[in-house]
Amino acid sequence: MSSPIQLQPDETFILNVGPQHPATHGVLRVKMEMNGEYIVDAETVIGYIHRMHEKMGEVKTYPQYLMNLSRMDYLGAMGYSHGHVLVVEKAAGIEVPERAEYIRAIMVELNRVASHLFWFGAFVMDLGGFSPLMYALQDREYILDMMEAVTGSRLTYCYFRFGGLYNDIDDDFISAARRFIPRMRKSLKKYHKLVTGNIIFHKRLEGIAPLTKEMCRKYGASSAVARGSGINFDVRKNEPYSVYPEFDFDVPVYHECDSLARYNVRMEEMEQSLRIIEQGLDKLPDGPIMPKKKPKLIKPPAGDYYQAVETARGSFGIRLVSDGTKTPYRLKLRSPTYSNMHLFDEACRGMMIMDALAFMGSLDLVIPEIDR
Amino acid sequence: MSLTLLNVIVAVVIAIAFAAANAAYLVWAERRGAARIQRRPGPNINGPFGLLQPPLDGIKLMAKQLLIPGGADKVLFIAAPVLAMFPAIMSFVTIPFSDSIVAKNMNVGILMIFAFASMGGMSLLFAGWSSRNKYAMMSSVRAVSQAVAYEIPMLITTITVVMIAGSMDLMEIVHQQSASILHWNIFPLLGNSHNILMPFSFLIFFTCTLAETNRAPFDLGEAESELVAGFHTEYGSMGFGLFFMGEYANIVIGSCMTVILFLGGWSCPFGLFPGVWWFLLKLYLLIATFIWIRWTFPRTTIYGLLNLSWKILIPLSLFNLLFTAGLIKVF
Amino acid sequence: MVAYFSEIYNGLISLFIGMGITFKEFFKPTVTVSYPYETLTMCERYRGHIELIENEDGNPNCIVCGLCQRACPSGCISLAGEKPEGEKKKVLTKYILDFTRCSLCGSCVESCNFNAIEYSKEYNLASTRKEDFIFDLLARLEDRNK
Amino acid sequence: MILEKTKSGLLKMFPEPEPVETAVEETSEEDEKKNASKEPRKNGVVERDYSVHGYHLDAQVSPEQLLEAVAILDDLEFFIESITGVDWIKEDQLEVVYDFSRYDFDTCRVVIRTRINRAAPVVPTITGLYAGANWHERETHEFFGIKFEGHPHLIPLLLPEDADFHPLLKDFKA
Repeated sequence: MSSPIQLQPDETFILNVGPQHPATHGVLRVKMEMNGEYIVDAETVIGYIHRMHEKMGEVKTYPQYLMNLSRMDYLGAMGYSHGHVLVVEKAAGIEVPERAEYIRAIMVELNRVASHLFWFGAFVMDLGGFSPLMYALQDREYILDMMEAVTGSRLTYCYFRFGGLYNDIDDDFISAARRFIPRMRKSLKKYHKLVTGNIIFHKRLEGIAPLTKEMCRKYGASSAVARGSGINFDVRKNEPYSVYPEFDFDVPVYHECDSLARYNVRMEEMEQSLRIIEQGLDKLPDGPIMPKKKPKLIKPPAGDYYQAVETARGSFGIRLVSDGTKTPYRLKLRSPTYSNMHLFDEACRGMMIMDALAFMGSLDLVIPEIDR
Repeated sequence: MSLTLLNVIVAVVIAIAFAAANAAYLVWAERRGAARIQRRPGPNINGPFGLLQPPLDGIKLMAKQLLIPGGADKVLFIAAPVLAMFPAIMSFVTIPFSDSIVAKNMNVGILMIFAFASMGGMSLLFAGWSSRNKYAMMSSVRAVSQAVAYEIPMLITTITVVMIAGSMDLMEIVHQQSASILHWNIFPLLGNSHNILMPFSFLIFFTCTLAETNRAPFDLGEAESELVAGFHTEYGSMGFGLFFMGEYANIVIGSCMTVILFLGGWSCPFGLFPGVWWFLLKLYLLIATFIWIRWTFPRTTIYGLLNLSWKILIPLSLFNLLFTAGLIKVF
Repeated sequence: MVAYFSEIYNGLISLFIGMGITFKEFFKPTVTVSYPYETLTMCERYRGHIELIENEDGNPNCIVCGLCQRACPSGCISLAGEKPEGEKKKVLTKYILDFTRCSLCGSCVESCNFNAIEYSKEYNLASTRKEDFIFDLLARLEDRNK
Repeated sequence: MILEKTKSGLLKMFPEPEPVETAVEETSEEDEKKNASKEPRKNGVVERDYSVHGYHLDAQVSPEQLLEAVAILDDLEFFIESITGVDWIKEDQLEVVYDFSRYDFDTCRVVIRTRINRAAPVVPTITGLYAGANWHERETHEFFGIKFEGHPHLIPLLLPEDADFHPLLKDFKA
């Protein structure tokens, strides 16, 4: 809904949404210039939990930095670790055994489902429905239990190693994952009935916050934000890495460009992730999980290396500039939500505050990941 | 004269006690119900089934200091929660729970209840304005526009029932429905009106009750994910407690009205036990539906809410009114 | 006109479907664990803070090589050892874990070649004082042996 | 192919015969070592081995040519991935690195670099072309002290608003 009202210069007031506000999911602050319920202008202020991960990367050795990546995004930590290990393996020329690659893909996809489940719950809670969050958390808990049994932690996994994995998965995990897939499919049906079909939900999201393709391109949006605007962009397909070319999955693309499209993309992504997990479990080869020969000290040759991966929140890029020593010379983390969030300022102009906050929910924000 | 006055005072005291007890235990029921829907246990530590939770919460709220934000309008700030509670209690006075249990039956009972219900919006406006908080202000503006928008279809639907009954006396309305279950106003065929649209009027009235009492999915005044806590953002201690009680008391009033107007009041389908129990049973079933709805649906938008009222409920209820008037004229 | 009414009709149906789902959930058993009254056992690979492993004599396995100290990204391990007269190996005299800075990454356990440290299963860690999280692992080992 | 198109577009910016490597660069360890020890690279366009470096085109331009280069990418519908800096303290230079990529399946990652003196780190802003560069430039500004000329709102983004230090410079001591 755009504002049809012509404003006088002194008719607005500043509404400070955040840093502590129920809709911002963390310490994010948006200074909104409001005219009644309409937003005239907005300025996002970030950096409240900035931890300077990039500087830490310059002072820590490669293995010591492993655990930092999972601290970036507490909901989809595996995807970020994946990007990190891939870029270092690429730079240092470390071979990864096939089994390890498959397990990585399974873990990343499980984590993606967990992350999207939490997003789904939190998003519906933003819109005022509380129960779906609880149902989503029940399913997510199942994934976390499963992953905890393998990795030893529930959120900030430090599971991937250069060349392989920290430890192998066992039969318990495989059978639990196999049980999980039909269970999750059933739950998804329930969510569609309870939430997607709901008329109130539809009315709140349909046509809200249209993002054009051009705008996505100018801001470098990725993930469901781009795919909801009709851009068929998924790093797993566009620049296949790891074992993703082995899997048969679709990239959901919606052309409506509104918040409902973004919602639909993520809901469908969960189904696609389940497909990947299923295939991964079927194809899982035997073998070692760490390469036979692996350099004791990782010293990638000088040069710069870039690796993009598709995390739960979008295209995460990591640029490694090495000078041949045991610490990186420069490590740039390109976080997807940073670009997605940047859209908000421009896109929310003229919206009502309810719609703007629903739009913010559809961006799937994880603040530590923006602030790094 | 003095006897009547005494009657009214006793009635008011009972009403306050009833409202407070209801508010306290409806909170408990809501928390337990929500928990069951979400597959949690809910409050279950204090007392059997957590039944001591509401009084303990009450003690906690009363023991807290009432903070008044700097720059707030003190008089209005303190008046607002009282105003939220007061009309609800006054409305109880005229509600007949059974043939004999009524504090003061009036032949314009409906009018009085609606007059008091309109005051609810004022308390929200006071609270939002006096808090000196932008969120509270926005919330109160929303709440008032909502109250205005939903009073209209609610009144039109009520007029439909009044036309059928030919009286504004709540007792009289119930008496006309008491012949059998099929004479309840919600059922079209045998009822007093033969009006096939009556189930829809019931739905309209029920929706309006939800909106008038600021309940989900129409809780735009509170809208915790957008406006923090809406009009009571700045309230703590018993100020907040009174708003809370007022909200639940309003729910009870709204449900009482629905029961009386559409569900035959205390008239009993089978006559197993006295009428008042039937009344309470119907009342609490309706309130359970309120809770059930709240924990199922997301919130509407403010324009969605106003569209629903002005584009759907008001035309439909107006049509219903004309239709009913026509039927009464014909038969 | 038809669209108007069909929208109302479909909307109402969707609302009733949603209510049906929550109604069904209402009668399902609860899934939560009421924590202080019942607890779950931690899984085998659970990564708590580290503890020293003892050998058969009750002495720590640690030979004070200092690999864990160097592997730690946050520098939260400090250890010291001395070589008693006439012994070949160093003996651990101090092993302090500053848990306030530990991020439970497990680098120390992985770097250890002598099976000297392991993860504990402790998760009930809460205190109002910072000093409570500076663990003297050697003292903890002795406490366990008591 | 978009790769050739982009490359020829970018090459047009260097009219005089620059030492442009046309073949895909062979990267062996010695080569890299040589590169590292060599003088800073001259401006020009280099095609990189995607499987080694993760990007296809590497263009180093002077700050004056930056807007032109970015405009070429904008015309070809690239999206902006990120902007960052690298502090080459030994060469007394700062490098600003712009990453671009594409939404379609014609994958082509382009890196544009520009080198500036550490003493006077000023480059033109590209916010006029890519609105999304706004935050990236602010971030680079606060981390490296690089000034983006013409930027509409160059205040610290992630650091506190009164931060006057640049933590990613190599001579920064906390």
